[in-house]
Amino acid sequence: MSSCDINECEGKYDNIVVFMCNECGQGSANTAGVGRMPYDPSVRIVRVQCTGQIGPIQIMDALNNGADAVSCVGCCIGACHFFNGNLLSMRRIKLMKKMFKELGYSDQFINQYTSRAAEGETAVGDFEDIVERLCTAITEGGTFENEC
Amino acid sequence: MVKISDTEESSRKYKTDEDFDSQYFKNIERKTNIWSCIQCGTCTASCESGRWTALKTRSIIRRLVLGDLSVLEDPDIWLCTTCYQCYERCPRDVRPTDVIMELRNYATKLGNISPNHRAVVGYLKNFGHAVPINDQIRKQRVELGLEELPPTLTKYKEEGDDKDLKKIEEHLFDIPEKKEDKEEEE
Amino acid sequence: MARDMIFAFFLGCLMPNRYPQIEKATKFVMEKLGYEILEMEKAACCPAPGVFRSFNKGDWMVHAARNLCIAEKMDADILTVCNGCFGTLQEVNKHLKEDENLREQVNEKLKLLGDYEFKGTIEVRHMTEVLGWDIGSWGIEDHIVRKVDLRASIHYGCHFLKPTTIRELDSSEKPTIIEDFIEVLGVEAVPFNEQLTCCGAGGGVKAYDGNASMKIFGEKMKNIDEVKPDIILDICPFCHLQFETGQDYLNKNKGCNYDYPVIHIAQLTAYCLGMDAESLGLQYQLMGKTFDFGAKVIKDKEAA
Amino acid sequence: MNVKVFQFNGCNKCFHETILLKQNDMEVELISNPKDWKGEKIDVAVVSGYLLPEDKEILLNIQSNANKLIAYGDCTTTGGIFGLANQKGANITPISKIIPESFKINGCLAEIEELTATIKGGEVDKPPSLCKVCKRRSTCEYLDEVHRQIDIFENEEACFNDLGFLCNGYIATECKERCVDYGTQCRGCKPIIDRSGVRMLGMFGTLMGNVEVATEASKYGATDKLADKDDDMTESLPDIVGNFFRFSLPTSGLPKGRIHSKGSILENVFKGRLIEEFPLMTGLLGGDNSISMTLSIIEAYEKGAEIEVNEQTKQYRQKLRSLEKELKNAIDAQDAEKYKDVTEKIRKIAGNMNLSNVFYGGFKTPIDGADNFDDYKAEPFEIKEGTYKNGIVEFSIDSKGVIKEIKIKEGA
Amino acid sequence: MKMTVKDEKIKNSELAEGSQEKMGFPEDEPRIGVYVCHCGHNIAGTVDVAEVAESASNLPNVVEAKHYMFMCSKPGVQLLKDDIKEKGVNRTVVASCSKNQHGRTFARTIEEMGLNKHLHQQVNVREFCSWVHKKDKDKATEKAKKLVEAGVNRARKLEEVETKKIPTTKAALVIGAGIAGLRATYDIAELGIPVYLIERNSTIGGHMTRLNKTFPTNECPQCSISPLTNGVANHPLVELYTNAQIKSVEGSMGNYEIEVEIKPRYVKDNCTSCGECEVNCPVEVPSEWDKGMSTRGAIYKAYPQAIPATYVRSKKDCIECNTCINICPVQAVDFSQEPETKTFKVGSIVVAAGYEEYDPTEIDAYHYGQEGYDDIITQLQLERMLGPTSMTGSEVMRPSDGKIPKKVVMIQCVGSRNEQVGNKYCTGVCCKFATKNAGLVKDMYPDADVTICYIDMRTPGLNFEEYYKAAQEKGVRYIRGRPSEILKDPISGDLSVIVEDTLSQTPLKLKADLVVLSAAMVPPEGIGPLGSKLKILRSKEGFFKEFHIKMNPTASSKGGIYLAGTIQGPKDISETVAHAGNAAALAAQPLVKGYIEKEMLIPYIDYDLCMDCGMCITACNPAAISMNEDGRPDVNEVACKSCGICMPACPTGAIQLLNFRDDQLLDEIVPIAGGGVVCNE
Repeated sequence: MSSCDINECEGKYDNIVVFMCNECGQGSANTAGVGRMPYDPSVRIVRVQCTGQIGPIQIMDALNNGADAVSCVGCCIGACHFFNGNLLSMRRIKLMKKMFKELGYSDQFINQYTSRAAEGETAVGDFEDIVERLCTAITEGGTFENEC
Repeated sequence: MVKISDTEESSRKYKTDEDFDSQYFKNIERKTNIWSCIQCGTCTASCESGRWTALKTRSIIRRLVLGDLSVLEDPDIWLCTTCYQCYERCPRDVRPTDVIMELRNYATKLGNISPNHRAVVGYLKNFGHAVPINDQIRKQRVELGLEELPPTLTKYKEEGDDKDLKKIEEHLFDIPEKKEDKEEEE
Repeated sequence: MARDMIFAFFLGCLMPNRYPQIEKATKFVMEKLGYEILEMEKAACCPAPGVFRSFNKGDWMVHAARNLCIAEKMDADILTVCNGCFGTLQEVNKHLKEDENLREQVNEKLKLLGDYEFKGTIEVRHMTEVLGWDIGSWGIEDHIVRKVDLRASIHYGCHFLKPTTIRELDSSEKPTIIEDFIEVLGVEAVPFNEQLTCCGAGGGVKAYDGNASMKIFGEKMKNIDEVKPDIILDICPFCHLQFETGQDYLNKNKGCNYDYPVIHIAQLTAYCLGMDAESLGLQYQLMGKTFDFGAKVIKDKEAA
Repeated sequence: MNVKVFQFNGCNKCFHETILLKQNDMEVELISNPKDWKGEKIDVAVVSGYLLPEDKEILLNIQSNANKLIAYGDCTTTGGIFGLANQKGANITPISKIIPESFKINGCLAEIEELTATIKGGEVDKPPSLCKVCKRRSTCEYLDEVHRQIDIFENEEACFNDLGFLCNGYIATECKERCVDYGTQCRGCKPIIDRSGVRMLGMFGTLMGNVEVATEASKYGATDKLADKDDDMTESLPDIVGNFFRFSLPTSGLPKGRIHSKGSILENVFKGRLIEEFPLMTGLLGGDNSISMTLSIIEAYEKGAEIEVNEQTKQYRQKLRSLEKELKNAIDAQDAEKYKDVTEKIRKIAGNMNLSNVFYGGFKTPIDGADNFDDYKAEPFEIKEGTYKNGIVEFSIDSKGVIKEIKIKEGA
Repeated sequence: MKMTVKDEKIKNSELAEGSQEKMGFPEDEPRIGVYVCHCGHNIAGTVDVAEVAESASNLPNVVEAKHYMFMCSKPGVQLLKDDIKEKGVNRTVVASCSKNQHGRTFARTIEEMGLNKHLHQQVNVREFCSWVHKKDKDKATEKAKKLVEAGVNRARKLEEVETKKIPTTKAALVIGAGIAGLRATYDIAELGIPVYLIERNSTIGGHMTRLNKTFPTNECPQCSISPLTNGVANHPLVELYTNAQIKSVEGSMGNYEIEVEIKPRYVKDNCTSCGECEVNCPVEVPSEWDKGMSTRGAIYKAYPQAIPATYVRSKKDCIECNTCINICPVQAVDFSQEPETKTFKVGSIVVAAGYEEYDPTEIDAYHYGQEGYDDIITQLQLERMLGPTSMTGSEVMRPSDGKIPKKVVMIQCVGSRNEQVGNKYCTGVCCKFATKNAGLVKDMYPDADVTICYIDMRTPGLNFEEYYKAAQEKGVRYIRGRPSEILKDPISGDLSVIVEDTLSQTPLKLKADLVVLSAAMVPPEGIGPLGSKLKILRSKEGFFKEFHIKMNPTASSKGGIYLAGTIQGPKDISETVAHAGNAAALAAQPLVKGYIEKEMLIPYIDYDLCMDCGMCITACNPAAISMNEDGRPDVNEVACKSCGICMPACPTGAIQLLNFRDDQLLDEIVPIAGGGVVCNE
């Protein structure tokens, strides 16, 4: 992960949509809140039942409506509360990453993460990483603009 | 980076992190996984050589994991007969044989290699064979009704065509001299 | 897939340069069995897995690939009678076939050695494998000229079977390929303690520390001596060397007096397929000079 | 009732298909370049071929003169196969971007019956979805590996998707071409839903649900960043854009591609596609020359990759070539009967006008009335990296079989 | 490991009370009330609540937009109530803390006011906004606005979701009558619930009855288990079926229907177990129960104390000489018995199929089971020698020559922690029972050398370290090292174990009269078919997978099916018993209560779009979707766990989860994503 100075792409993004599953995802974000762990205000959380519920449709919707980056945050691998939702979601996102590369976009606009309800820092870690990746993407190939 | 041999260092009672370079062997033998070794000793127990010599496969792996660079100068690593018995039985699939041979590569890079082995390399470069032919065998071959010289590079050299040999000598198995100051390596 | 019934015969170092009798025997056997044997011009050392791989794995592969390429040009599978050569060539061949990047790197360096490019069109076979699996005890029957009643201690050596994940030939703990084969020749396999351990020569140990090598070998001989076989049967010139010089060394320095003839499977088979005893070249070997095969013959088609 | 058919850009297969309208009692005129058409009142205007922003005013002109405007064929309605050029930054526009309201007839090639019905203004009954009429049955087990057309399977019962081949039949209606009947997966030229490609992506992603679990500790402790770890299964599904969005890239809601490349629209369409999809695509957009174009590509590759072709196949291909000439004549003569008759003949051999049955090394399915299938059967083949050329095309593919460079001779 | 369901019939939907009317979109025009909570300074300190409320008031359908100090307080809640009563608010959006914290509070409130509780939308502007963006007040406020707008958009399209009560069948089925199965059976039955207990073998008690002693107290397992076995066998509410196997399972949580095939014993119940038949039976085969350490007849009883005491005839061994028929004093033997099939209706199923000892034959270096290596046995076989009912009269004897061994070597981690045989996991029990048996042997033969070769000694928990210490004091020799091989001297025939004592770095060659392999616990034979009949998932190790590794270790992937004991993973007896107890409690809950409450938050299928491809069925882990008679997918609303994984799986988007429909999510996303045109048709 080529790290980049956050400030240099400051202002180039303001909406990051994060789908967080009802179990560990929401849990960790809440824990992070309770622990007052600051992260980038551009991160907006959407509650879903399970990351396995998020498909390309939702992700494209978000991007088409102006999101700068989209991520799914689910339970740790092997601890999905619905068995393999996070894995299914991961496969779809792998495919979409591939598709984006084929279209000449950075594959860092969409990502899949996991977190632990009890550990806020995992969620914050994810958010920081999302921003970091987004910045790399922006510095490399510009923001995600939907020119269609 | 650590001084490999330093009497004053090694005479200390306990070792500290400075004595180890945990990153040094990070990429040793991609296929193996020394990091998952559980030190069960199956390798040493399987080791024919180890029963007669100081070679202790398990402890070598251990030292690699720790990043103890003294292992690079340890003569024991040259006592493995590569019989693969440990490789066969390791419950964690560490493949010690491959690791040791890779480790020897590391050592060779530093020039830690015995004169005998240098000689063997010399033979390869001169005759294309680790064991060159001699007059007695030439005689024997003729008696057995074989060609006096096998049609390998030996023959071609004899006939004055040593292009291939030259190329091999030039491009392969360049064994560095033993460096006194390891600092410059890596 | 390369042509059938044709082999590029990879000599290696020890066989042609120390034990030509094995070379002769091999050619004899393979031709008897209807194979065509081609010489590999300009072949060189395999190079030995224990030593050269230990020095520089990359160059080891390149040099081995060079040999493989020679055979590829001849469009024939490689035949070897040496565990070391088998080990190197088979392993490198397998790795290069599977790993594209590796192949590219190696090919890159191969160019420096002349007009070579590894394509991965051939296989590497050990003579024992061919005898044991392709011909098999069932297939050898009709070719047998004489059977010999011998008690043989079999030494498999290491690199023929191991690592099993790469060789995929036979179990490394209880192999039977040789036992099954020689049974038909009338030879009885006598198991001995720690039969499958190393002879102590490999991995550059013989060159590096003769003493250690001899210690390991001494144990081996002790175990063999317990069961008092007629011969020691091996399948590798390097083990052959170890058993020959080793016994000699123990007799001279450790006050033993072993005199077990050391026979390579090629020699044994050759004799049973009708090769005359002289050509087996026992007279050139250090051990069992006086050993008389003839005495052991139980069935001789030619005589009959 | 007077009908005028306007051909804009791209292949003119749909355009020529409209010759068949002459069979009905309506005066039909085919106008091959609308630019020179000076407006006059017409009852029905049929538009075919793909559109570019610069076509806007002509189109508006047509609309203003026509009582009824019908977009005929995928190229016009969704950008069609040419729309793939948008991946390379082209700007192919679906008609809805210019004229929101218009009759749309999907399909590649689109069905003349539908068109006739729409012109007549009668009630067009919606065809059933393909899977309902497909003879293959789906069980939908998770896949162990993804397959590509190159490894042809004998299996005639199981659904392509279950076998590991991507088939867009789920989101398509039945059509005249029925590629699935000729051992070719449906690419969904007649979608029943919007953004069908994106949906299929979700579906196939689920089908590939067996994910190797490999967690990785990171500086955030428990967080695993697995998504961008490459794994073989994902890699084994190359060219997602080309296979999921074959006919609908401009309307799929995907962003326009950023791989800007010079080169003609046609070349941009082909770049990045897979070698095994190549014949089908040329079959689709080759226009009058589709047959010769397809065959020349196939033969170029066969020659280079040493795929041997037996006599029977050669004969059939020869036959096809001659049929193509006949077709050309029929078109020049604007002879509906002849046209119909020739196309029937072509369908008999090539399966359909997309030539689904034609493949490297032979044909995919038996040609009825033809002798032993084994004489001209297409076999699975390995991809051979390299550059291939003959008179008409020159293209180079990489080890995965993705077309990297391609040149197509003008006029072809 | 993934199973799909093809043929599950939907039973519960008909059973369910309550009607569909209150499902789906309410007709009335949405009148949304927005309430922003200050939460003291927690929110108001960072977010300009007034501004947020202000911006919300301008959104369509919003009739009320207020901000208040503490929404969760009584007056706060009262605000809601009043507006619902007076202003006719019929959707509420509260922007305060997390759903888990007070979402329910407000949901309950509007429920009191006669609205469906799913019409409340909770927006979290505290944990997700104010608390984490203290630094940047403006941005925080902006974000809060967007979150609220999203909430409002969502509220506009919210659907009512009915909570149904599904009556349950008051009976339970327990599969497997080992210690786990017995424990579960007894616990459930004691709650007054009828239990059907199904056992594959002819006797109950499982592995525990085979054991000689149990650690750490060395007490007699027979003594500790027999109260339970008898208790179960004689319990009025328990129906016990031995020689029985599951044939098919249908239905879902609360109401299952199971077909069981019961194989005949060929001996009637009037058997007095006098044993005459076995004594006179000409057949002699190794006893499975005794792990081949003794033999039995074709008609036999596994062991003297076996329950049921009735003898059993093994058809495959019997030569039909009819001796037993003639000799039986009470004419109990009856070859004419036929297998019968029974059907049970139950509410919950407990799976306690137990484990199997790993078969070490595949580890060549140890030569187990090979010719001439008779003196290499497994721990269970040793137990069968030491056991009170053993053939050897509780003596340890070498199988080869019956001599008492002077040197016993035990090898740990045989089949555990070994990637070569594909078992990565540590069984976790072997260290303990090896220690136990080593100690016992040492007690019996003080002058015998007993050695345990281990990789790591794992004796965690109360009393076990002491137990380990005790063994050491008895003189058991512990060597840290995994033996590489077992050698057999071809001349003397002696066995020797090659191992490195890693702690002193010395390779050892230990002579051994008897070698005992501590073999791993592996999933029992037939677990695969059982799993696919029950439609529950398996872990990659092959055991049945628990619902959640930490929070729900006894529930399976499917509602109403619970796992007890080693079928979920290796355990020792005490763990097993505890595990089984928990499974029993969970299984009993809905049965005691008499019904299941289930929110019908389930996916709906648009059959016009549906292609019947069955992808949703594959994706559905709890196997809640299945093909109905006319080959179309059907959702079993009781089994459904509302995860929504089926949604993206559908190629046509025909299946949509209530309140998470694509368009609902879209509306929610739009403001969050910053708005902008959707650029698809």
